[in-house]
This record gives sequence, structure tokens and C-alpha cells, in this order.
Amino acid sequence: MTVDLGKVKTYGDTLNDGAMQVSFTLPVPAGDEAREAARQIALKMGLESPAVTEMADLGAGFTFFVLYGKCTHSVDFASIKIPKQQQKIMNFKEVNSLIKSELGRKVVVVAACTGSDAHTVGIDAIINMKGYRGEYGLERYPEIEAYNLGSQVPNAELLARAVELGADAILVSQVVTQKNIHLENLTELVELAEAEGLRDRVLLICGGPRISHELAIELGYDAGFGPGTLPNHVASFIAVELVRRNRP
Amino acid sequence: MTVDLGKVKTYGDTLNDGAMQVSFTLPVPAGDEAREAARQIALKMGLESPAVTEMADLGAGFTFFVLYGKCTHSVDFASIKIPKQQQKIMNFKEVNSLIKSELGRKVVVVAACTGSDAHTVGIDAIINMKGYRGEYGLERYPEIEAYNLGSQVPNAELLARAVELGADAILVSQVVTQKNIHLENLTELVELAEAEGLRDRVLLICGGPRISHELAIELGYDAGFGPGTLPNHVASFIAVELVRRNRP
Amino acid sequence: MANKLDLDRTKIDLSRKMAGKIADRLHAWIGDYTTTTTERAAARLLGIDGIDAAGVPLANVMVEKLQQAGLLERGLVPWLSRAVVAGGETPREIAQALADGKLQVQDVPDCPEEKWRATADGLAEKAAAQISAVRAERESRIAKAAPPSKPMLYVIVATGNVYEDAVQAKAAALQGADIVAVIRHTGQSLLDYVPYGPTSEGFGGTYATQENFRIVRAALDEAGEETGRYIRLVNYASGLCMPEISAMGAMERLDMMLNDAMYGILFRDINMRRTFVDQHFSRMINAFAGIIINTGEDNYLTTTDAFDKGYTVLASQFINEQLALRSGLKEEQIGLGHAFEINPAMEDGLLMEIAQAQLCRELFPKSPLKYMPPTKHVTGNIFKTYLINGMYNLVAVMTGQEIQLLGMLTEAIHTPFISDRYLSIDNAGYIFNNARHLGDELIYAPGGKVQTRAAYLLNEACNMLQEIEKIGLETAMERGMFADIKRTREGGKGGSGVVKKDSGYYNPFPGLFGAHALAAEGRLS
Amino acid sequence: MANKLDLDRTKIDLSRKMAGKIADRLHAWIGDYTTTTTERAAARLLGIDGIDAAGVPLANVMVEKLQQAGLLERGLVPWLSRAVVAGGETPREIAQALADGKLQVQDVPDCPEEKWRATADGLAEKAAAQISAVRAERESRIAKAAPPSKPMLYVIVATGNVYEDAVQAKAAALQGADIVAVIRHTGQSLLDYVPYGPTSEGFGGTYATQENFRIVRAALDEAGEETGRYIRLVNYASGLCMPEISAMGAMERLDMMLNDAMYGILFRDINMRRTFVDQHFSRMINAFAGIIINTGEDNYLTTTDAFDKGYTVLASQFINEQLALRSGLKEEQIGLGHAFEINPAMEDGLLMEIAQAQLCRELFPKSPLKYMPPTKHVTGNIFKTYLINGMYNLVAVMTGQEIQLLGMLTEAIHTPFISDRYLSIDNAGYIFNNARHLGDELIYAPGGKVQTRAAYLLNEACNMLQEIEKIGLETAMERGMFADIKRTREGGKGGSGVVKKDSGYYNPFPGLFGAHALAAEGRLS
Ligand code: B12
Ligand code: B12
Ligand SMILES: Cc1ncc(COP(=O)(O)O)c(C=O)c1O
Ligand SMILES: Cc1ncc(COP(=O)(O)O)c(C=O)c1O
Repeated sequence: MTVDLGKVKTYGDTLNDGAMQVSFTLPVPAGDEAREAARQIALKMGLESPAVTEMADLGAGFTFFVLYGKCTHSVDFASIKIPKQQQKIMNFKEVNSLIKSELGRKVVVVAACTGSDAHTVGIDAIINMKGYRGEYGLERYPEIEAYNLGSQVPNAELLARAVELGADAILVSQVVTQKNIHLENLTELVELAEAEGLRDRVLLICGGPRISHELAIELGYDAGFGPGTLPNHVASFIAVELVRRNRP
Repeated sequence: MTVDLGKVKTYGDTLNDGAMQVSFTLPVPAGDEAREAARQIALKMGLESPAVTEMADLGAGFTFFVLYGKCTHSVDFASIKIPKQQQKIMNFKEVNSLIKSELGRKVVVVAACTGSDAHTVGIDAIINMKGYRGEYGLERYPEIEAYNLGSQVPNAELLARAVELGADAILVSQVVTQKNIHLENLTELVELAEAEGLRDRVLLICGGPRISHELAIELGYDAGFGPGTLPNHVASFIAVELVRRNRP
Repeated sequence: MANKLDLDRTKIDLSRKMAGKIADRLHAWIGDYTTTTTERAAARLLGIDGIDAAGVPLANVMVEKLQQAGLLERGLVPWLSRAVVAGGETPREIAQALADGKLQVQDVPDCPEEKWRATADGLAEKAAAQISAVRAERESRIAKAAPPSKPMLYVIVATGNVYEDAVQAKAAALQGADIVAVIRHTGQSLLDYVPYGPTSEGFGGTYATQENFRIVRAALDEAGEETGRYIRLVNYASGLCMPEISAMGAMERLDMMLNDAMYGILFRDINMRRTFVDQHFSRMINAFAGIIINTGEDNYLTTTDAFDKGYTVLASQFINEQLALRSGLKEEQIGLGHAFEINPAMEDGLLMEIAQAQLCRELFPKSPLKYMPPTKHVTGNIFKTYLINGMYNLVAVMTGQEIQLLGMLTEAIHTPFISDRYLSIDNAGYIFNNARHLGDELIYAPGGKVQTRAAYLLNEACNMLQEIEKIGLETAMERGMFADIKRTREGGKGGSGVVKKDSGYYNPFPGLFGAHALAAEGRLS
Repeated sequence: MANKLDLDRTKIDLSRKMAGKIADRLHAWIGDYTTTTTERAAARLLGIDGIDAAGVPLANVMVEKLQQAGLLERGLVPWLSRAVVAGGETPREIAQALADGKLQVQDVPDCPEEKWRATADGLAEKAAAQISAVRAERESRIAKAAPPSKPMLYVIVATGNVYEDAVQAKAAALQGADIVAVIRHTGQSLLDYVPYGPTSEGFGGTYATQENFRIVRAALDEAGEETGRYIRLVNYASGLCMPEISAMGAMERLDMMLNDAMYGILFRDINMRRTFVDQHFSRMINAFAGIIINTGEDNYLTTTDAFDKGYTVLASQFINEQLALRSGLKEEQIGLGHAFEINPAMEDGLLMEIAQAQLCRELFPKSPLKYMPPTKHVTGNIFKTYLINGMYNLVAVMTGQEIQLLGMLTEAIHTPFISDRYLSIDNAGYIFNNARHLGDELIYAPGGKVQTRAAYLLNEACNMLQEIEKIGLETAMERGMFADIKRTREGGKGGSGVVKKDSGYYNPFPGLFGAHALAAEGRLS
């Protein structure tokens, strides 16, 4: 079994069989016509031999489908390049000693969950003393001064506090993503920061369950952190990046 | 909320949002590149904003994904027409009295699960005395003489027995579908029947969990029955169709 | 409900006694205050609906004007009934006139106290009669409907668009849901007014407005009629407008309300005094309207660990219960919240969930417990989530839960799709039926892991309550004893809406509701 | 294992006694016959592998020629050892010569009985030593590996292509599977020979060939070494070549074999006499090789209703056990099959599943029970199937099952995808851990639904066994007492391969295996 990395297809039980599972709802009443409509959707998606394995009447004119088919598309895996946070991840001690030796001053970090979002568990996991999964939060780092502004903080207020506190880095959490509200909020923050001439003086970092580093870069942030992030990941990034920028 | 039946899209929580769930495996190791490959597959399928919600390392260089996205395709539901078994479904009594009054002789039915397939539960449900879900099987019909040849019957043998018994209808069950073995088997039977000049003298009926009436017609059968079929559905079809053919 | 856990009854009694004292300590001062939203709720009960030209609700306009005029200390009703006496117009007309600038607060002449009091009582009596009629309609519809089997299936809709919600609510009901909640827009709890009219622009949920209540109520009644059932509608009497939303719910035949004595403080950083005063009037309305409240202890387990802090849920339930009783709610109306939130990766975690659920059941035998699904530890692996939800459903049916919030397979991803609800109902339907009498069948090994855990939880809760009884609930919250969240006594949003009552303060509703309740004693089963 | 079900021990003893008599009745004649595949198995044990120019296995060539020559009645070994004595060649070389036409059956001269017997015994001793070495290697690998936790996770691969199977088997092992079975091609059980070499063209499964055994064995050893575990490999000693496949498995270090005394008759319409004779030698080989057998009672519940006919599974287990013991298998090697197949739509069905599973556990306390997942009632709703599989896993861990065939979420759709196995392992991992000690924790209410059902099942099974003891197993099968399937005594496939032994018949293996077993007594724990 040798995979052609230039043409990777989905796999069920045989190389290049293209197997794939799909489920969705159509706003039409259950029946043979609905099943056919589901099949046609699958065909348009490039699934061959689509088989509807479940059709359930959801009431009120909706029908749910589970469908299997053989996806005809392939991807060129060999040519995929993902922008990555280049620096290595350091631990609590290493981060503190790097800041101490290379910057010689405390790093100021201001964090908040912005907009109407009130999900603080994620940002608390990064900032609060007790930390997350056994890793101390930034508040515990002797070389970091961390301010956690809590939830539902307007972007403008966050920036104002950042200026006031002389922040080196601003950390924003966005958890609610319905109708892409997180993208709106995050974009607004960057625009405000630019408008206020702050953008280059501070590291802008965002995080949340639907955030990736790639997306963050696209939105104009310096870094993005997704699910499973530990406090030292963020601390490492901040320390290394500040040291880097500190150097001529 | 008014659905445009000419352009039906998948539905998550808002009309035309195109929401869809997908899962599949790629034969590449888990990681950011794999996640991106999964996203690219989704994009090629016409899913917008694909979000990988789960990436699991399956070991041995495979990665499993669950992904949500917004399907851009739509189907013209209004124009879907499905070939249907036209006659109405009769009950046990009605079938028997129709045969009695219109044909005036017993109908002979020969059934089997063919090829290497040994799944008899489905065909037994249709044929055996005790029937299925409270509906008597064809053996119980006073006006039907039913022969159940069992499983793993070669197509040639089935046809030979049908000739010998003077069958009005041949019922074939196909349950195993791996690598489309059922299509091969079913096609072979039709071809054999045609080669032997039998095709027009007998009703050819197939059934099984992946059979639809449409597929059966395509394969050259007179009817096809899928999951949930009850004995009287099949008996109705046979009776009505024989009566129809009996008339000039 | 058998005593399956071999609980120490003296601990139960002591816990309840301590919670009673904690509630009494709050009630020592709650009566001294009113709040802007309490007064607005009174206004709404009296028919003051609608908005001004700028879109501000008339209730807000009136309360603000009274506050500016320094009259709110006496309450909204005295002024309003004097205005009625003076002009003979309806409260609604008076509010409109005020909003249009056609009437000034100062324009209303004084009149003899008996006069405006009688008018006030008359108006309130009429309002109460309307609510009673709504309640009677609920009861008659329920009497005609097939009774839901327990645990009842509770699902949420949360599209942000009320018209879409209505379609989905109806579909859910047709699929078998017994209870449908319309989740609110993420930001609404911090709005110090209730939006008006039908809305189609929310994130994470749909605005709670009276018109939205009506739209979804109608959709559910339709589905109920089609299926011979009665589908319960839920919203949130929570946030800065607790009592107002209770009033709206009372009028629009909502059946349940998320309504907690502490949630706003802990999870929305709302001022303590504001919350305690608001919850009291809010709950009086719910009590009178026959609405079942749902408390929010489940939320504690989203910010703290469910295994470590399970006992805080129990302590809070005892307190919520005592406060609810003091606002006139019957035990049968107190849907105490708890949750299945122990990390699924924990060895024997299921035994711990069983212990907690069974314990809640035995401690609050008449409460229609609200059991919340796994949320925190579920992931984007929708298959796994579906399975964990099944285990949650199993524990519910084993331990006799009543209000079962169905877990969604996409909990970690998005607010529910229409198919997510369908699958959740299918999940619960299978488990509840297939394990229907499992609870009757099983005995927990004496001194085994389940009994030991339950005894531990009760003991810790009892200790916590004894401590809170000493320090007071406010101090307990300052110390972060619930949900690991610390709140200051004077801080938080909405504090400026708290008003110390003047000696001339009057609000006819509390007395009226109390009297009606006495008269109707025994009506609730 | 505690007596949780308060079972009537006299019924258990009576059932076992009846089953013993039923087995004895079969053994009254089994020894009088041999079969083509029994002789071919002896040939394979003696190293006769390979195929002739037409692709026919050498073992078949030799047996056919002996049969044509009317010599099979005396067994293959006597002729073969005479040939060895005569020519000094190896059995393999003699078989090849026969196939190539270089040697005729008649060419082999007779020789004194002591002479060919000694040679035969010597050859067999060498073969046995090889199998013992394989067994010892298994035991040493197991001793070095981390012990699997129970229930053990058993998954199937079934791509039809052995190379693809090997990849998938390895991935499954890395995901956590303890046991991997390679499902056979749909038609193989009715082939009266064993295909040869690596194969990549099967439907519904992959051909069982010795080379395929080797390929997957190597893949699993690799995965085991990577993870510090020992991954057990399973195949099917079933169909028309039961003993031959056992022989192949013994040589290639398979660890388990599907191997039932009645399955072939019922589900493959194989001749009764053929099957009973074949199973005996097949099981002797398995016993000697330290292979655990898996019986097929679970299949009954696919053609009959699991609730109505649950007791037939028990009756059959008692019979399978007694027959297995008579072939030298230890209780610890007898993986009796049962299944979770009650319609999930049944009220309290879960209680019934618990009763049946617990009952099997208590009736066969030393058996590594093989528990089969829901298959018949699952549908294309993969979410629901995943959930039902979870309930199955829960019952397994509650009742102390050992060999857990993981249910696949796509059971109703296709042979498993790689991700289906992953999800099934994840499912079981979660449930087994999260409910690890649930079984210790729960007591079934005395006289409750679980105990009542268990007592009923035992009673019905006991009645059925008493009846079969009277009429004989063959008559019972003629009457369709198992799986609702009727088979005639003389009908069925492969009957012509049964051969009545001549007085001069000889096969060194049964005696040898018996002697070794006596010597090694106590080695199996
Ligand atoms: C706990 C929870 C709550 C709690 C929040 C308590 C609190 N104080 O935070 C309560 C119960 C109050 C709550 C309420 C609501 N919730 Co909520 N909630 C959740 C839940 C169950 C878990 C979230 C969580 O805590 N995860 C654990 C943390 C540790 O993970 P995390 O946030 O991903 O954080 C990690 C990384 O992403 C990263 N990270 C996160 N932020 C940042 C920031 C930076 C700078 C960095 C570097 C890293 C980083 O590091 C963290 C550690 O690894 C999720 C469902 C789920 N299972 O995910 C729903 C969920 C997020 N909630 C949801 C909703 C809609 C709501 C409500 C709006 C519902 C309503 N209308 O009432 C309300 C209102 C809240 C509001 N205004 O925002 C939806 C969001 C849907 C969407 N995608 O848009 C979800 C997905 C549930 C659902 N399926 O409907 N919720
Ligand atoms: C029961 C069963 C068995 C039993 C069969 C017993 C028997 N005597 O039939 C046993 C245990 C022996 C068995 C063995 C195998 N099975 Co099997 N089995 C199943 C199972 C669990 C249920 C099938 C069933 O009985 N359904 C109930 C009946 C009533 O439904 P039905 O067949 O769809 O029939 C209805 C309709 O389709 C219709 N119908 C069917 N036929 C006909 C014909 C006519 C003329 C008409 C009008 C109507 C009609 O009417 C019926 C009533 O409504 C399915 C999985 C599943 N849940 O579906 C796997 C399944 C079918 N088996 C499968 C396989 C691979 C096998 C094996 C090949 C595995 C192996 N290698 O060992 C073996 C060998 C069998 C062989 N040679 O064919 C696969 C097939 C994969 C595929 N799609 O290709 C399945 C899907 C399981 C899986 N996921 O791997 N199996
Ligand atoms: C009591 C209570 N109120 C309200 C909410 C919902 O949050 P919000 O206040 O944002 O509407 C919850 C959430 O679970 C709750 O438990
Ligand atoms: C004992 C036994 N043998 C064999 C099989 C498999 O079938 P086949 O004989 O077609 O390989 C099974 C199926 O479950 C079984 O239980």
C-alpha cells in the first residue's frame, strides 16, 4: 500500500476507494423524491455511488439523511505548507529565565473575552494562577504581569486598558462563533488598534476553539491558539517574539 | 420560511445555510497538514467554511476527521420524478381473491439468495409461513405456491428450478454488496434468463437492503424491494402485474 | 422514592435548616429595596407594553422619569394609579403620554391614599385575573393532553431568528420533545431593558421579547394540538430584567423559566443586591403564574471540576430552594439544576454521576429536577458525544430525573441544528424505554462506591452550608465559594438600579399573589 | 464471580449433566468415522503444504487419490508413513511426487505395522513439537506483554485483500485492539479445500490461507512489539475444512478460532455427520495448540428473536461446552458465544440483556465468553448504532464479559472501515473505564425483572436439554430447535467426505495430543 501523496483520496478500507460519510437535512418532506434529492446533492459534491443509509422524517417538512459515497476528489498533500509558530515551546522556567535575561523587565499582558462573549473558561485557563492541565497560568509567571479583564469587554475598552497598563501583548478570546461573530469582533479589534496607531507596539494574540494560527495571521494577528492550548505555549510565543523584536 | 423547491439546499438551522456534516479518513499522518488536506477535500466538494471539529490519529499513518461546512450545491427538487410501483398495496385477503378471481390458478413463485450470499433472513421474511412484522409470508397465501431454495444458490440452478416448477415469478435476494458483488450477480441472472429465452415468461424481482425499485429497473428487473418490505407488498406486485399481463 | 443511598437524615435536615437561615438573612433586607426592573415588571403586569419613538420600552421610559423625579422610592404603582385616578386613562395610555412628552411626571396630582390604593389594587386584581386565566388555560390544555412520560424531553432552539425558531420548535415537538426552550442572544442578559417585537438578529440565541414568546407559543400549541400533547415553552427570567421577563412569561403562557437566585451574580457579574431583590419579585410572579423555575447550579460545573466541586451544587440547591419557597414557589415548581459534567475519562466516573443524580433525587423528592447534559468535556467527535449523551440519559432514567435537557451531539461545535435535536430525542427515547425500570431493579451495594460518594457529597454540602450560615451568602460569594467565581458585595452591573424603598412604597402584587396563593392552596398538586 | 442471580444450582447441574449425555451420544459414533478434511489436516500437520500445477492443494490431491484407491478408510497416515519408510523422502516430497504423477498410490509397498507406526508416531511427534514450540512462543510473548484489561477489545478486518487487511489490522492494534479477526470471504466455508498463498480477491472478507495467516500475524506482532502488548489473531476453523484450518492456525500462531460444533450444519447446511466428526479433530488440534475457540450461538439470534429464543443460546452453550471438553479443550479455552441482539425498541430490553449476559457469566464462570454486538436491529442511522453499541459495552463491563466483539457503527452498511474500528475502540474504552466497577456496585433486586428473566432462561434451557437428551441432537436439529433452522440428518454439503473407518485406521495425533495434554496438565491456568 503506497499512498501517492500528490493525489491523496479518502480511505474506507481500500486505498483510493474514496469512502466518505455525510449527513445533512433537506427542507423537503421524507420520501423517495427526498432520497433522490439527497443522492443528487451527493453527486454534485463529487461522491460516486452515493447510498442513503438513513432517511428520517424530522417533522414540519424536514428530512435527515445519512449517506455514504465515494469521493472522487483528491488533494495534493505533498504541496501543503502550513504557517507555524516557529519557536520551540518552552516550559515555565525557561520562559521566565528568557524574559529575565533577554528583556530584563516584566512583560505586561492584558487579556479579555470580548464583545458579547462570556466564555471565560478558555482565557482563564491561560491566565489564572491555577492554570490548566497541570500548567501554571501566566499570573503565576514571576516575569509576567498579567491582567485578566474578564468577559464581555468591548474592544475599545480593552485597548484603552492596554494602553493604560503599557501592555506588551493583548490576548483576546472568542468562543461564540455563530454567524461568524468572532470574525467580526476580531477584525474590529485589529482595525481599532491600527486606527489608534497601536498595532505595531503590541503583540496581538487571539484564541478559542475555532481559532487556528493560520486564521489569526489572516485576520492580522501575530498569533492564534486553538483547542488544547496550554499557558506555556502562549508564554513561549510572547517571550520569544518580544526578544526577537527587541533585537535590532 | 418558504423553500424554493427549484433550489433546495441543505439546512442546519437557517434556510439555505447549506449546513452539512462529513467524516472520512485520509491515509496521511495526523497534524496541521492533514487538517488542511481535509479542509481542501471539503472545499473541492463545494463546502464553504469547512471546519474540522475532530482529528483523530488512527495509527499506521491514517487520520480520521469530522468536519462541518456549508454546502454550496442545490438540487431542483421540483423536477425529481421517481419511477414507482404503480399499483396500490393490497393485503393478504385482497391478493388471494384477486388471483383467484382474475387468474383462476395458483401463482408459482421461486425464491433464493444467490451467489455466495447466505443471508436468508430477508428472503425468508418474504416467503416463510410466519412472515415478518405481523404479515404472513407467501407460503401462507392459499393462491400462491412458494418455493424457497435457500442460500448460496447459483443463478443457473435457480433458473433451472424455475423452469422445472413453472414459475410465474423469480425472487432473488442480495444482501452482501461489497465491491458491488450484488450488481454482478443480479446482472448475470438477467443475462442468463435472456440467453435462455426465459426473460419474458417470468417476473424477475430482486430485493435486499441496498436495492431500490429504480435500481432494479435499471438492471432489467420488473421490480425491486428494499429495506422494510413486507410480504404483501411483493404479493401485491406479483398479483397485479400477472393480471395486467394476462389481459390482452 | 426509596432511600437507596442510606443517607444520614440528620445531615439532610441540618442542611435544609442552614439554608433556611441563609435565606432568612437575605430576606432581612430584601424587602427594604426595590429595583428599576421590579418596577418595570409591575408596569408590564399593568399592561404597559410598547416602545417610544426611539425604541425604548415604555416601562423603561416611565421608570426612568420617575427615578429622575425622585419618585421611584415610593414605587411606580402609586404614581401610576394617581395618574389613572386623575385622567381616567389606562396605564398604557399614561405611559404613552409620558413617552410622547404629552404628560410630565409632575403633572399628576396627588389624591387620597385610599383612592389610589384602591385603584392600584383594582388594576392589579385585573392583571392577576388575566394571569390566572392564562394559568387556567395551561392547566386545561394539560388536562386534555396525553401526559408526558418522565424524564421529560427538553430541547433548545437557538437560531437567532424567531421565525426560524418557530419552525424548529414545532419540528422538535413533532419529533417528540416535551419542552422547548428558546435560548437568548448572548448579550441580552446584560441589557437593562427588554427588547420589543419580533426579532431576527441574535447571536447564540434569539432575543426574549414578548412578541417572540407569542410566536413560539403559537407554534408549539399547533404542534401540541396536532399530536394530542402539551408542549412546554421555556425562556430565561435571568439577567438584568428577571422580573419583567417573568411578567411577560406569565402573560404569554410560558411554562418554565430559567430563574436562579445567584446565577446573575456569578455568571453575569450582576450586582448582588440587585439580583437578590429581582429574583424575589421575579419568583413571586412565576409562583403565581404556575411557572416551573429552573435553577442554574449546573453552570458551576462548567467553571469548576464536577468531581471536586459536586457538593457546591447541592449546597446551592438547598439555598435556591429556601429562597424559592420564600417567594411563594411550591416544591413542585422548583426545578433545581444539576448536571452530568464529570470528565468522561475518569475511571468509575459513571458511578459518581449516578451517586450525584440519585442524591439530588432523594434530597429534593418533590422537585422536578432539571438535569443538564455533558457539555464541558464533549468534543468535536460527534459520535463520542452522542454516546456520552446516552450514558447521561441512562443515569437520568435510572435515578428518576424529570426535566431532561437533551445533550446535543454538536455541543462542542455550534448551537443545535434541526437534526441534532432529532438525534437527541431519538437517543433519549431509546434509552428511556430500553432501561425504563432499571432504577427499580438496581440496589447499590451497601458501603459501595455510590453510597460512599453520596454520603461524602451530602456531608461536604452540609459543612459548606454551616459555614455560609455563619458568614452570610454575600461573603461566601466574595470568597468564591460557588463556581470558583469571586464577586464583590458592591460591584457588578446594575447596582444603580437598586432603590431603597421609601416608607410610602407600594406595590400591590406581592400581597395580591400571596392572598391568591393562600386561596388556591392545594391547587398545585 | 458472585451468585448475583440467585440461580437454582440443581438446574445448572442438571443442564450440564444432560448436555454431557447429549455429547456422549454423539461420541458413541464420532470415533467410527473420519473425513476427507480430517485426513487432510493430518497431512498438513505433517508438513504437506503447497499446490499442484492446477492449483489444487497437495493435501487434497493425496486424499483424493487415497479415496479413489479405496485406502482412505485406513487413514492417510498409514499410507504416508509406509511411503516414507519405502522412499526415505519427507511427506511433502511424497505428496509432490504423487501430484506430479511421479508416484502412484499403489507404488508404495507394505511394511510391518510396527515399522510404519513408529515412523508415523515419529513424524507426528515432530509435528507436535513444532506446534508446542509455537505455543511456547505465544506464551512467552504473552508473559512479556502488558496484560490486556477485560473485556478484551476484539475487532474484525474484512477488506478482501490481505495486504490491506494487514495495514488495517496493525492500525487497529495501534488504536488499542487486543484481538483482531480476519473475516473470511463469503463463500469460503463451502469450499472443500483451503486456498493457497496470499490473496487479494475476496468479498465480504479475505480467504483464510496459511500465507495470509502469516502476513497478518507478522503485522500484529509488529504492532504488539511497538506497543508492548500481545495482539491476538483470530480466524475461522469452520466450514468444510475445520480441522485443516485449525492445523494451519496451530502452525501460524493464531490465538483464537471461530469453531463451533453445530454452526456449519445450521448456517452453512453442511452435513451433520461431517460436521460432528470434523469438529472433534479440529478441536483436538486447537486444544493442543492452546488456541481459544469461539462458538457461534450468537448467530441463533440473527435468525430468531433474541428475547423469545434466548434460552436456546444457553442450551447450545452447554452442549458446545461438553463437546469441547471431550476434544480436550479446557474450560479456559472455550469462548462460548452469546450476543446482545434483543430489539432495542423493547421496553426494559436492557434489563433482559443484563440478565442474559450475567447468566452466561455465572453458568460458565471459567469460560472466556465471546460476546457479540448488536447487529440485527441496527440500521443505517450510524449515530444510533454507535449508541446501542455503547449500551452493549456497558452490559459487558457490568457483567464481566471477556472477549468483546466491538460493534461497528456501520454494521448495517458495509464491512468495517478503518475509522469504524477506531470509533468502536474509543466507544469501548470510554465505557469500560467510566463504568469499570459498576458490576461490583450493583445488586439486582431479589425477585426483580433481571433475576426473574435469568431464572426463566435457565429453566427453559434445562427443559430443552432434557428433551434433546431424549431425542438426540440430530433429531433436535431436524426439528429446527436451534436458530429455527431445520436440517435433515443425511442431507447437507460435504456428506460424501465422511468415511467409515476401517479396523486398520490410524491417526497418531489424537493419542499424541491426549498424552501431551496429560503431561502438561496444569500448564493452562
Ligand atoms: C462552559 C460553557 C458555557 C458557560 C461559560 C462559563 C464561563 N464562565 O466561561 C456558560 C454556561 C455560562 C455558557 C453560556 C453560554 N454559552 Co456556552 N458553552 C460552554 C461550553 C460547554 C464549554 C466551553 C469551555 O469552557 N471550554 C473549555 C475551555 C478550556 O476551552 P476553550 O474555550 O476552547 O479554550 C481553550 C482554547 O481554545 C484556548 N483559548 C481560548 N481562548 C483563548 C484566548 C487566547 C488569547 C489564547 C492564547 C488561547 C485561548 O485555550 C484554552 C485552553 O486550552 C461550550 C461547549 C463546548 N463543549 O465547547 C459551550 C458553547 C461555547 N456555548 C455556546 C453558547 C451559544 C452559549 C450561550 C450564548 C447560550 C445562551 N444563549 O444562553 C451562553 C451565553 C454565554 C455568552 N454570553 O457568551 C455555544 C457557542 C456556539 C457557537 N459556536 O457559536 C457552545 C459551543 C455550546 C453550543 N453548542 O451551543 N457556556
Ligand atoms: C443476520 C446477518 C448475518 C447472519 C445471516 C443468517 C441468515 N441465515 O441469514 C450470519 C451471522 C450467518 C451472517 C454471516 C455473514 N455476514 Co452478515 N449480516 C447479518 C445482519 C446482521 C442482518 C441481516 C438481516 O438479517 N437483516 C434483516 C432482514 C429482514 O433485512 P433485509 O435482509 O434487508 O431484508 C428485507 C429487505 O431488504 C427485503 N428483501 C431482502 N431480500 C429480498 C428479496 C426479495 C425478492 C424481496 C422482494 C425483498 C427482499 O425484505 C426484507 C424484509 O423487509 C447484517 C447487518 C445488518 N444489520 O443489516 C449483516 C451483513 C449483511 N453481513 C455481512 C457480511 C459481510 C457477512 C459475512 C460475509 C461475514 C463473513 N465473512 O463471515 C458472513 C457470511 C454470510 C454469507 N456467505 O453471505 C455484511 C455485508 C456487507 C456488505 N454490504 O457487503 C453486513 C452488512 C454486516 C457488516 N456490516 O459487515 N450475517
Ligand atoms: C439561570 C440561568 N439563567 C440564564 C442562563 C443563560 O445565560 P444568559 O443569561 O446569557 O441568557 C443560564 C444558562 O445556562 C442559566 O442557568
Ligand atoms: C462458528 C462460526 N463459524 C464461521 C462463521 C463465519 O461464517 P463463514 O462460515 O461464512 O466464514 C461464524 C460467523 O459468525 C461463526 O460463528
